[in-house]
Amino acid sequence: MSLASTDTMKAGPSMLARLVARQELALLLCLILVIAFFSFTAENFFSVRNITNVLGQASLALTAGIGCAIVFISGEVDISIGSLLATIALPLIIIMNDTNSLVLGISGALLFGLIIGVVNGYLTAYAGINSLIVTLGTMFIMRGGVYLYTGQRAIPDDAALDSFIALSDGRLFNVVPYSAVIAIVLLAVFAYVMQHRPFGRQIYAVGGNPEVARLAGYDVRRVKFTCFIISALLATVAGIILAARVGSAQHTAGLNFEFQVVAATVLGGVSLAGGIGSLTGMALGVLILQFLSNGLRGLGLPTEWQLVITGMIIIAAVAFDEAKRRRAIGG
Amino acid sequence: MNWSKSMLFASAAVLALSAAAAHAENMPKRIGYVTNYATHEWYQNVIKGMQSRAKELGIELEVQDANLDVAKEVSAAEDFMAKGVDVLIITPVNEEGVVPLLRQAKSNNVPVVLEGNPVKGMTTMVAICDYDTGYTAGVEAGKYAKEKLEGKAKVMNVGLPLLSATVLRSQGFMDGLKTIIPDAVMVHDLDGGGNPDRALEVSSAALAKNADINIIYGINDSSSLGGLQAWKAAGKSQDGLLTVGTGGEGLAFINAMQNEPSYRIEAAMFPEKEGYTAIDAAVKLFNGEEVPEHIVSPTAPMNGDDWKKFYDYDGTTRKIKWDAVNALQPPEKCMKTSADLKK
Amino acid sequence: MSVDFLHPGETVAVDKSVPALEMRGIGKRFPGVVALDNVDLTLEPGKIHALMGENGAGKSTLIKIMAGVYGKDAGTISLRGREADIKSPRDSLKEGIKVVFQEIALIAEFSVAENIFLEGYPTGKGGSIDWKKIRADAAALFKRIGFNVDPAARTGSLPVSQQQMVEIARALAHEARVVVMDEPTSSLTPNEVSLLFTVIRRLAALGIAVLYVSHKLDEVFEIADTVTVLRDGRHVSTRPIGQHTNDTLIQDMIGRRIENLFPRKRGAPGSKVALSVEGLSTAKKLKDVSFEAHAGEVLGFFGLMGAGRTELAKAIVGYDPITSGAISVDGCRLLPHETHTGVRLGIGLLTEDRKSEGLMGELPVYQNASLASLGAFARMGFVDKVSERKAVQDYVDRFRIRTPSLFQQVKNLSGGNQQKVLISRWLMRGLKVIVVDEPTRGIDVGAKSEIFALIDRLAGEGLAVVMMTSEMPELLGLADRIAVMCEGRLTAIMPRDEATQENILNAAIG
Amino acid sequence: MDMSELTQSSAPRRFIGGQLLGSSQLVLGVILAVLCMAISIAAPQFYSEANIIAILRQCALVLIVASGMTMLIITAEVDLSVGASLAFVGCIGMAVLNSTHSLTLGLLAALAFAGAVGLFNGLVVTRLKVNSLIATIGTMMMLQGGVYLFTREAVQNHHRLASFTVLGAGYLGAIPLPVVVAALIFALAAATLRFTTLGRYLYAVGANERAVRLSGVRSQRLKLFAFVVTGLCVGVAGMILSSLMNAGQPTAGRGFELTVIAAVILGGTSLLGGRGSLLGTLLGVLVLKVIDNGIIILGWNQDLQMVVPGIVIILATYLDIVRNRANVG
Repeated sequence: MSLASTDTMKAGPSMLARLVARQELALLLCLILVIAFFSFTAENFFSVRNITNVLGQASLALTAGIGCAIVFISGEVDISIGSLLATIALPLIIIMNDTNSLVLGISGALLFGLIIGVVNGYLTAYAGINSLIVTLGTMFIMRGGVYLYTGQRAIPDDAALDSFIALSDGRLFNVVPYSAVIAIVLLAVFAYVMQHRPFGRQIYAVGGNPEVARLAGYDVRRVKFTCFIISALLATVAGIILAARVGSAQHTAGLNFEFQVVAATVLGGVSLAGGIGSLTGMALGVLILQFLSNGLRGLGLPTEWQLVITGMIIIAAVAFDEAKRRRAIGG
Repeated sequence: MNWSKSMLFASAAVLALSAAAAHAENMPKRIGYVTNYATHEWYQNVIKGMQSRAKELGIELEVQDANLDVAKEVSAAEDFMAKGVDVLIITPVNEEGVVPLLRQAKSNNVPVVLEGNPVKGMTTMVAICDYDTGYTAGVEAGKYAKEKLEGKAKVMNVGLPLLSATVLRSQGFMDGLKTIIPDAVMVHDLDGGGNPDRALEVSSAALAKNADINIIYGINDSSSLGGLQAWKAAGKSQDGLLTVGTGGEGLAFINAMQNEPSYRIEAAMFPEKEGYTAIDAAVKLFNGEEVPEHIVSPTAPMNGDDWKKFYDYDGTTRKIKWDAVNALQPPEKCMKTSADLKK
Repeated sequence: MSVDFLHPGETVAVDKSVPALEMRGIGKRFPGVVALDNVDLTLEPGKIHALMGENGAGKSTLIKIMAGVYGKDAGTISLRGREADIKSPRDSLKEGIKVVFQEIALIAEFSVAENIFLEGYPTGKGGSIDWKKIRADAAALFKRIGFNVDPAARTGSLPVSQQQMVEIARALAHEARVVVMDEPTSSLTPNEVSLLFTVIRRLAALGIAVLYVSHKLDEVFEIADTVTVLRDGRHVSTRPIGQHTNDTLIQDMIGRRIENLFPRKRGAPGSKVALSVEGLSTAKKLKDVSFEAHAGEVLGFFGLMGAGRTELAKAIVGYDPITSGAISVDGCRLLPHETHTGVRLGIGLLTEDRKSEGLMGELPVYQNASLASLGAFARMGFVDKVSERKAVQDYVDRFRIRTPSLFQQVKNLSGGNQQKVLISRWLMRGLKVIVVDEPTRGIDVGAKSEIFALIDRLAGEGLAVVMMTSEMPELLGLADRIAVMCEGRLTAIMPRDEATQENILNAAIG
Repeated sequence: MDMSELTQSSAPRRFIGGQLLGSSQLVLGVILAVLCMAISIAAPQFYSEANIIAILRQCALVLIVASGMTMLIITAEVDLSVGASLAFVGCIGMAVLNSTHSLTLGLLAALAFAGAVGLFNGLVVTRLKVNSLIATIGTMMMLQGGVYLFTREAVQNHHRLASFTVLGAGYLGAIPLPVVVAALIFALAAATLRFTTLGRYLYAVGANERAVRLSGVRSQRLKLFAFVVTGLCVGVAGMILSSLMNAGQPTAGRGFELTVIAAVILGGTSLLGGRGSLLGTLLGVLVLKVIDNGIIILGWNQDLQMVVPGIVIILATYLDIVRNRANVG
């Protein structure tokens, strides 16, 4: 290891980074094990085609997971992202159908996402309502609202713009799906922000100890408020990708999506208590679960077994992590 | 644009060539089926029908479950294509969500058979006629009401607005009913979620509001049974009540027809047959044969003990009597489809 | 104008004629209470000003107004002759006021270096955080003030005393004109205290105004130039330290004289062994600790920060797991090693961390007091609330616990009264051995003597009291025998009359 | 000064009378009354005997599970697996009934299974220290998968036991049996929380687990107890549901956990533990179910059944916060 890299290692989030790095190493090992296992057992698993497919499939949870992890790190939760996926698809598809413009459609979706983020953030940070309750409420409201508006019908993407279709079918260099590229770029940007921008560190501080953060001159409420907006906007991006993948605005889009993302995020070592975890960990958590379900499908295992195994792995992984943490403190 | 067009031409050419080279008895090695909701009895029996037909023809059938999630459906189909199946059969979670899938399948040269719901740009679909199914059951219900219910028909529809298929069933039922009893009314149009506990819950409230309901129609067996259970829970006698179910999905309706005095009519849809037909359609597509856009799978209203004509039931499992079901003549064309619904 | 501890070479121009901070007529009400009433305070640049008063006197309210945590209801705050509007901690920091609170205000998961720069990250090109500079500057700062800790260490992994030092160092990393320290020595070792005093004197020499808040008279006499005393939210006196004696200060603080802080009313301890600990070791800290405590005795444990007193306290009551050794209460072994066995045998812990290990803040006083003895008030599993409340009322009267009613949420009581509630909890249960860990932490002088009297009474009633403390006067004033710990080992046990400050400290250093 | 600081506080509210009408319950009571009045003005059938009984029966299932869940949330834990468990319990109960033809054995099997699920959750949370939200999401997935491994189809009623039908559809006098059962469980749970040492310990463990442990009380057992009780409540509810539906439905219970938790939270029980009451939960259940029922009675779009509770939950919590602030300031 070069001197420079040890330097940044130590000077940066330092011990935390090192600790998390170890956690990430364990997750990476886990991921490799999963991939290795299915490469031997499941047909066609270890192929460029399949692996890039999985990356495309994972792009949704990866993108939304960034926001989920950031909100977790700030010490709050957001379980409205699943319903949000369905909500923002409406302006997206409707505007595109009306105007034949991808830019306008995406702008409309982002505006909707922004409004939802502002509502969640305001109610949590400024009105002081527990974020689980707020987002549980907005989850119901949005889902019900989508059903009301659509009359429980999906709205087809009649515009079928090439640029929008490319989001689903297109691949960079004909290999990596664009959706995965978007997720990876966003991941890199936000990982950088969380580790190397003052704002990112403020989020960690606010989640780690809000009172201390306030004394250090941070506007705790504004930081949390902003986190909800980030989360909603990222979920909006995930919603756009999903709408492209299913070529329509689906009223049922994202049902139970929040559970998947929360599970992957916690699996990735992001603590519900706030202040602990990294986006890299979250990404590894998402990939582990995604490759797992892909592999289990590849083995031809029925849904019920997939559910049972995923459930067991989530409990086991978190229990293992907890045991490790306690041993670290105890030793 | 040009590029994709030329790809289309190329793939069409390849298809045409392979079709020309193939003999009619060519069998696909492997068929992948992405179902909507594998844990539901309806799809369980669709899968059973597919499996028995695939076994007959020596085809390997793999099944994946979207578990009511379109995103998962797309993923599962992608997995199948990566695996290299010869034909895909898909039950769309809903009509609009699989458009990109059909696009992808086309660019991968994998023929697709849809089961249940039509999709823009599809080649072929195997499905029952939902409206007709409801309609014929409605006619039977009208006859029953005229004879046993003093010609009155106040209907509680335990519906599911989520899907156009189920909306069509309810419409068909009312229209069929009105051919016999013109002043039949739908007193309540409920969203029972297609599952029994929700159906039970919403029906309780509706029954409490309107005591004059005398016909319960359910868009599937869970819905009709949920409605009936709400009736029973309210402490009412089943005299003067008619319950009509749809689907004949599993064992529940047989049980109900044996034990519940009001459960007299079942609009059977023979899921096994639908699966059977889907495999046949897949083989035809694989061989490049002409197939109609809508291959109709037969349905039939069953009164009282009619179900014994089509099923063997030993108390724990049912077995379809293929001869009887295969003898049913499906209509060429549906009276109404989801396309009419959108108008 | 600004003073930057990082670059001490620069000369600092401070106008000594203008007060660094001037508070005039400060008033603050909380619902139904006047916390501060017309309080004045003037801090001169380059001077060390002590602020004293009992808990509830209004010291922390005053500091919090200065820090922008609370808004004020009346009065003005001027900095260097200019009136300032401080509405949030951010405003206060901008004005160059650095407050080191008593409770650790650091992010446990961050590195020490990052915590130093929490209030403003140095950024490099494009606004990225300059981690290299953070580490280098932190290291340089620590070196300059003679504080030996790894800037890359995770803050939460450091002992409390070092965290306290990190916090003090943080106040120096940015431009500060006023530095406020609230009880900074409460968890420091003697070495660290002298290090701290050196730092404070240097701050003053640089022209910074220092406000030093403390209960400890000796410290104040050692370091302060001027002392302001508050009582009941009012200003009592501001005098140069030279005009004060111990007695005058105490008199100002509590409005009366305390004859004797440590009234001893109990007789000589018995010879019956109430608690015996043999070869106790834990994974974390303790190594082969053995001792006995007798009924009616106060056995004092002294040790520097990190010596393992709290660990020992938690291990002998069954709270923390042990790796080897045996604990017996009245000859019965503590098996299994759990608190419920411990309490059944008659040993309990009065924790040093009231908030997170003792109090149920949201719940009323009576429920807090009866927690350990609910079983005694139960009939067929139902709580006999009448007799429960009667019993609690009895303790409230006896211990003069100041609470408006038994239904008051315990978080609203003062520290001393909270401590009395927790002592009541154990007395209602009836113990043979009580382990008290830092019994007077966060408790003011007046209440302290009451707690000491209570401890004396406990021993007088035949309990064995094992007292963990870092306060030498407490140790010498209360204990019958004194045990000293160093790095998890027991290094000495001596009778009170053989103990001197010197041989105790020698044993504590090991 | 100490004294004056303290006298202003909320002390009187802790008296029994005050407790009854304390805090969020008052807000909820008003909301409930307004709802009932508004709906009955628009649709007089709302007050028909049949409808009131229908509402009560719907409330019964939720209230049974919410009684346990209130205890659990008071200890600062939560259980998301109750919906999935509800479906599984019904299937197992029905299967055992079919093979043994004994209502007692069927009930016992259902309770044993549901209790075991609660025990498993409790052990994972207390021993393995897994956050209960995550642990029970895991259990939820395992149960959802597991029920289909157990049965692929609804378990039909082959035993035809009349007593089984009575469980869901029977009456005691004019009151449906499920309502009687719910009332009993509610009363038992409320009395436990209010009057017993156990109840006091449950609050205490939610308020400060370490303090409870240091006081010689086995805090982990208390949490375990709350998990098992919640499980057992699911067992009772599951059997009633399967009786009502006359089948063990593996698809039942979707979203049930959210309804239950929403009702408990709406009732003013704090997710942070140590605070809450069963009376609040009862009001929470009633409000949610009256909304559900009212929307059908009024013939409104049923999609509002999601929107309105969402708004009510946020609004009620917000009003509670505002009221608290007003009390303090």
